[in-house]
Amino acid sequence: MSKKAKAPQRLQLHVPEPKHRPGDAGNFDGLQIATPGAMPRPATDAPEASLREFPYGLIRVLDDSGKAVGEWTPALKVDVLLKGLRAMALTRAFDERMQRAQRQGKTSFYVKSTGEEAVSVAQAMALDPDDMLFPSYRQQGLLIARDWSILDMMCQLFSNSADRLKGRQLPVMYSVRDKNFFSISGNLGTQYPQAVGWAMASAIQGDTRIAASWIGDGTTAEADFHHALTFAAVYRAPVILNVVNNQWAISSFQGIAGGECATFAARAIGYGIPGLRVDGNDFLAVYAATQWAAERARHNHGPTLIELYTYRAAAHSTSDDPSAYRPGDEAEHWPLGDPIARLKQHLIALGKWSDEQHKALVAEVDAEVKKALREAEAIGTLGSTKADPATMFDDVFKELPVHLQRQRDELLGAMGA
Amino acid sequence: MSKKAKAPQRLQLHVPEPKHRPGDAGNFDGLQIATPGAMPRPATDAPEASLREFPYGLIRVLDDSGKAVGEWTPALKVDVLLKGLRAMALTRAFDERMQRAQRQGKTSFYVKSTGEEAVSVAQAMALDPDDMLFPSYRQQGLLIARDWSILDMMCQLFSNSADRLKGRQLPVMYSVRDKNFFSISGNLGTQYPQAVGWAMASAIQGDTRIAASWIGDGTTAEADFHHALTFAAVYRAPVILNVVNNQWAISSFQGIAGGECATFAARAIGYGIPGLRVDGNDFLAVYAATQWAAERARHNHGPTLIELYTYRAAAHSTSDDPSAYRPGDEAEHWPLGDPIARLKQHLIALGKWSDEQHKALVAEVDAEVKKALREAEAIGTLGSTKADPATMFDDVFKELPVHLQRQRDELLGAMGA
Amino acid sequence: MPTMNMIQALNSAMDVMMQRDDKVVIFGEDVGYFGGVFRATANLQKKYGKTRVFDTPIAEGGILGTAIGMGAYGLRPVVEVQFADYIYPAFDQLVSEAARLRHRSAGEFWAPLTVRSPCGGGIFGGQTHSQSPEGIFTHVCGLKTVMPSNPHDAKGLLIAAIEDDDPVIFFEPKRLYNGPFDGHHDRPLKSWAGHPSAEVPDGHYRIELGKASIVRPGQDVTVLCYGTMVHVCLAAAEESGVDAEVIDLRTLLPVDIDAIEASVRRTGRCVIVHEATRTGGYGAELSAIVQEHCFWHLQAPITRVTGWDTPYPHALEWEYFPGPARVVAALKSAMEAA
Amino acid sequence: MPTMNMIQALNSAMDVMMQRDDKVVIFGEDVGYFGGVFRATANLQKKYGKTRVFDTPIAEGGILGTAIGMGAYGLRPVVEVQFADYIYPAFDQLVSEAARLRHRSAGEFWAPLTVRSPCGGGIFGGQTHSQSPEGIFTHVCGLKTVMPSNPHDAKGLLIAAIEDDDPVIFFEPKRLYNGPFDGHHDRPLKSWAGHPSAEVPDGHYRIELGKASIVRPGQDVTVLCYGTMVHVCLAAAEESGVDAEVIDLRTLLPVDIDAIEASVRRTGRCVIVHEATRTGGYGAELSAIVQEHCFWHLQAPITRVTGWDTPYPHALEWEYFPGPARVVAALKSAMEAA
Ligand SMILES: Cc1ncc(C[n+]2csc(CCOP(=O)(O)OP(=O)(O)O)c2C)c(N)n1
Ligand SMILES: Cc1ncc(C[n+]2csc(CCOP(=O)(O)OP(=O)(O)O)c2C)c(N)n1
Ligand SMILES: [Mg+2]
Ligand SMILES: [Mg+2]
Repeated sequence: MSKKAKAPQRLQLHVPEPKHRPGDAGNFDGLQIATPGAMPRPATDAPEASLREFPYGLIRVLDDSGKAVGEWTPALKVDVLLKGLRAMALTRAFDERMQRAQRQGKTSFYVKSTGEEAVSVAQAMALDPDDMLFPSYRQQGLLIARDWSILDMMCQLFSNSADRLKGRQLPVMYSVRDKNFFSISGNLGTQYPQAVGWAMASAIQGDTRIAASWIGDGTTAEADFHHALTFAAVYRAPVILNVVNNQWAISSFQGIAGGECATFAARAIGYGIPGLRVDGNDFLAVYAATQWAAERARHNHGPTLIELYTYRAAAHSTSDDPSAYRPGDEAEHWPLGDPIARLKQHLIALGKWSDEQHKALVAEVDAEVKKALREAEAIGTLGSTKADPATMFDDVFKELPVHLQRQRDELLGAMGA
Repeated sequence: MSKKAKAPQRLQLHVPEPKHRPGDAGNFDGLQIATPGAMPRPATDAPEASLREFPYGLIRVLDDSGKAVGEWTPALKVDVLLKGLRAMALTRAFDERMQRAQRQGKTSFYVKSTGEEAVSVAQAMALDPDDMLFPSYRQQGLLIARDWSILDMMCQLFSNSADRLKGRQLPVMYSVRDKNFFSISGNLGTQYPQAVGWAMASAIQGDTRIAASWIGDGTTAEADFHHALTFAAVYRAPVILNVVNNQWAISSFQGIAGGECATFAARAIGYGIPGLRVDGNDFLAVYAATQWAAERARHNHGPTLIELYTYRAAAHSTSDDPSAYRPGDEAEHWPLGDPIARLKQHLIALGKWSDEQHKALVAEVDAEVKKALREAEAIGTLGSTKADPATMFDDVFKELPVHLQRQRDELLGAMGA
Repeated sequence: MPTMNMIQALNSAMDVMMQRDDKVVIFGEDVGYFGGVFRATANLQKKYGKTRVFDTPIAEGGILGTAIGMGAYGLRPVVEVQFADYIYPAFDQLVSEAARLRHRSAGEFWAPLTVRSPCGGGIFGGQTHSQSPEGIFTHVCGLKTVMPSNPHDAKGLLIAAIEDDDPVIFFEPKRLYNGPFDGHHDRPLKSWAGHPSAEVPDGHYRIELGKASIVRPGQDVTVLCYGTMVHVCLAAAEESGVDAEVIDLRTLLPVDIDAIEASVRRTGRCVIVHEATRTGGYGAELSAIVQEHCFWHLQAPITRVTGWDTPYPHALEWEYFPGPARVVAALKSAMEAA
Repeated sequence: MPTMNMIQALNSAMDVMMQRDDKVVIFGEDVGYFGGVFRATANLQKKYGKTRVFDTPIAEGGILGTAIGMGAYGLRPVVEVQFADYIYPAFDQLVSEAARLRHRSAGEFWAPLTVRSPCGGGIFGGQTHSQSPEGIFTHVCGLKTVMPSNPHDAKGLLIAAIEDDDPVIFFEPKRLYNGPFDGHHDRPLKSWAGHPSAEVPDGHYRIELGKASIVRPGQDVTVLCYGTMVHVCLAAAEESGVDAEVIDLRTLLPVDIDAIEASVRRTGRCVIVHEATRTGGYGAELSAIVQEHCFWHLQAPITRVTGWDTPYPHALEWEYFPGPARVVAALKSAMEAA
């Protein structure tokens, strides 16, 4: 036991720290970004053992000039691209107005998805409308891409009398069964194994619908992540498990979640499922990777983990001020650019779009948001109208048990008094 | 979206199933077993990225003739090997007698480690005595290799008046602070992040002691596994995380834990930590791999995950009958043999041991067990003597609060009456 | 009518439901090929196939998480948590998700699942195979909590639980699996054979959730209990000579307030018995309810007879277990108070 | 003496303890560089370094698991769970491990950790930023549970919790961080400035765990409360005209039984107030205790004023919150009963 010979070294704790903090200039020098078009596109039934390099690469389609290059280029008609562009622009306009609405006290809370619009919009479009979505709070783009009513979303945000969730949920915690959009939970990660369970059920019943779920980079550390991957792998569940790596979890950079040790896509390797790492600000790449994973799932080849590499350009939520923990201009230096600008550039490069058309689109979606906002405000904003308090006792159980009847009566008595 | 063209395929759930069930003959044909000596031994500061093939290999040192071959051969003196042999034989003798004691009602429960003795014994020996161990219920060999009193262990098993745990714990759930052996929990996996925390504390304090923990293949599915790996990776904790893959988790074969999707060592890749896969029935290989991981940890290169590939030759516990779910003779066909027989063969091949000496050793350790058993029985077996009931209220808190004082008085009153 | 022990009755309930409804699926650790460590799901995989009855990875949180997703899809998962002591890793999925899904989605989604889990001590299981954590779950709105005390109720309640559209935690007192147990651990083991509650119809029947059963009518003291303690209380009633009315609550949430009220108003005295630790246990809620609803009828303080506020100690389990002697003492002191 | 709000007082407690004892370490989500989403750990990383104050992965179970290991090593971890609603993923480590380690190892190992977690509603946090889960933890033997109601107590109790060798769950009513709150949500916000309990010594002092504080002496009804509800109850006492004795329990487990007994025996009436859901809440235990110890002194039923048995609803939070009107009604009805 020769190790005794040397004087033992003192141990020390390594605590990861981002390269730049407030006061520093935003800077991503040294970040290795793969060349667009460089990654091969394997067959969707390729065995996992042949895919173990993918988590360390980055699937990119759009190059710096806006050209789509390489094997991953999806065969998309221009109207699909235009629909995607519009949905992303609408999402952004919605986010802007709703953040303002929060500042004005019309709602208590809001979460923007600025810079991450390609993730939800391209993924929603690459899936079938009857595939089931288990989102986190930052995928409002899924609903918008599925053409859900933004008025309805606003009523939830304003907790007004038309709020389909009857004022029960924190703003942004939508639930839209009509669009196969699962009820969002405030507890991080819980939807991940639920999506796997839903997909298992679909397989048990010999159905054809698959499921998809989204969590953030920070949330990968939760138990639910491990449970979801384990169950999905063991039963080959037809599910797409997405990790939106937007570099931050409130004030913690992705290194605190282990992002400096390995990519999040690499987590998949240990479970024997394919892990794809994708330029999350590249609409085409996100679409193509999602389509690949969906096809794999639909043919009983099981789950895929997709890491969507992107950047949270705005604050975590309206309760947060990122200038306290990261350089104020960091977003501007993000090397993968802005997803809307990049798709716009691509369409212009294709000769199917122009700056003028884009300006008009931005004005149009903003007008759409404003119109819905006026309607929503007419119904009510936080506190001005709301669900009947007695409804609070409904849906705790399917039927109202005696003790809740009595409590409801107590409340109504107290309110009457 | 050409996928719509084809008729969608019906989904189906994959449920893993072992190749053989009761009624079949034990058979491991088709199991790929690596050649001894084939794996290279990297430097202990090798970067993780250079180690990603190790989880798919199998580190083996002893070949079929008992020769030690290859780079992983540890430089061990014969007396170390003999100590290992003795500790394994003592562990096995202890297990046999304690199982019999359970059958005779001297204790309520017992768990054997038959076939897995090399895991605990070699690992205990490769670590320093002041390294901290966070075991599961199947590593009694750790205590035996650290020369702990088997009489003391028996008193715990018999919950008698000398039981250091005062009759509080299920038999086998030892706790021996004197030997840096952490209190065993009945809840699977909980010790794993605790070991990481202990190691982090050691690093925070600039100490030199490292930690090690053990769980089974089945337990890798628990949340604690994921938490432990995540925290260990992020903070580069000086810890060795062992997975004892003995092929079974009660009645579930390792495929139910995901063992058919990837090796358990491969889980490490996704966290960016090295994963070694080791012939768990090869004393030398287990020793060498543990020594490698310990050296890595001691030099602040962080954690290692070690999968110890072995076979649970006996029942899960005295409450279990494996003939209900696996071929009765499966253990005999296990291709990696028996750890004691293999070390014995090695020592004989070295010319340092003989069949006669071995027979004498077996008789000697059995006599040692019998002697301790007589002493333990003289102190008491389950129910014949035990801790004073009033002590039940101690150690819930450091000091006895009023409500527990009152409850103790109530008990004493009831017992007096 | 066939005689069944509790395991057979539970197995029969699941068998009946699997047969009637192809949305019922069963999974958990060791429940598939092997049929469960207590054999409650024996033969079901053989009968209904691997995709409806299967083993899972050892991850209670994953079992519950996937069950919720399956429930949202439209299945009726019946999952086993091998011991109630191992339900804690699934706590977040149970409390934050299963219990709240219907409410937070305003009825759009729900989780009609049943969680079966053996609870209670008296089998030398030590602190992690003996707990009765029902008091934690009765505090969580949106969960129903059930604990049967005999084979007949076990089957009828389990069928009702599986058919229920809300999540139900179904605790099975493992000490009762093979026979009734009145706490006299030093006497010979009894089996269910010959016990009237062991006559269990083969087919489908339900026992409505939320309804208690008066297992011994009496005039002097109301005894509120459930699970194993029902048998202990019955024995104590006989041994004490007190004419106790023993109520087996069966469902803890929603609890049968009317039955409790009616009895205590009549007797004016109340003893509450459970095996779980005392402080903050379900007995506290029962005590509070009785006191709120029957204050003017009470002639003596309500007493709780419970496990102590310590982990369940292996070798000292009979000192921990609230056996008949302690219940007798409580009955007598309730009668003496004035 | 400096005036501190509750966040400053908590920060000061940690600062004092970090200074005194190099075994104290602080970690949790966002607590390091940023200083916590409520700023309770602001500046501590800067002052004591990254290896004593650091951010963690988002895994409450991992935070508690590692904290227990650190405790076993000999450190005193003070961990933050960002909201009490997110403590459930750590439930198994808390209940099966931290709470039982000392007992199961017969004193060989223990986990001297403090879990700080903001609880309670009134900030439009919706169902997952508003819960008060103390009633779940008071049922778990081996855990101490604390909830302060003002800056002075918060600092003294947190120091006592950190110095305590048992695991302590330290709930911080987030609605009180910046000012006292009596439930009149329609009135202007108050700050702690000028409040007598906001005078907080800079240095080290302890408030013994397990000791209640009589915040308003009175003759007619005993009001048992803690956290935000202390202020609501004080307001209600004034508004009702009832001469209520308001007891701030401060530590829920172990609870100050003597203080409770002495008061209720004197007043003969008792109202229990908490924000958590009613059924199986800590109020049930208080009710049971009072009834057991003071039965012969009670002149009216004990009443509970609590949150309803529903999730905490975002837009209806003031209908959910047990505000002064409901407490006033309970005080009056306690006085009218006879
Ligand atoms: C179980 C749980 N723990 C903590 C929180 C508090 N919390 C809300 S969002 C968040 C950060 C999540 O980061 P990430 O997963 O990266 O998602 P992002 O916000 O970047 O989209 C935290 C810690 C929570 N909601 N649930
Ligand atoms: C949290 C938890 N869930 C379930 C159990 C019941 N249980 C005890 S041992 C065991 C199997 C463990 O298998 P494995 O991890 O492979 O270890 P081995 O017994 O093979 O050494 C199970 C399911 C438990 N003790 N704790
Ligand atoms: Mg993020
Ligand atoms: Mg195993």
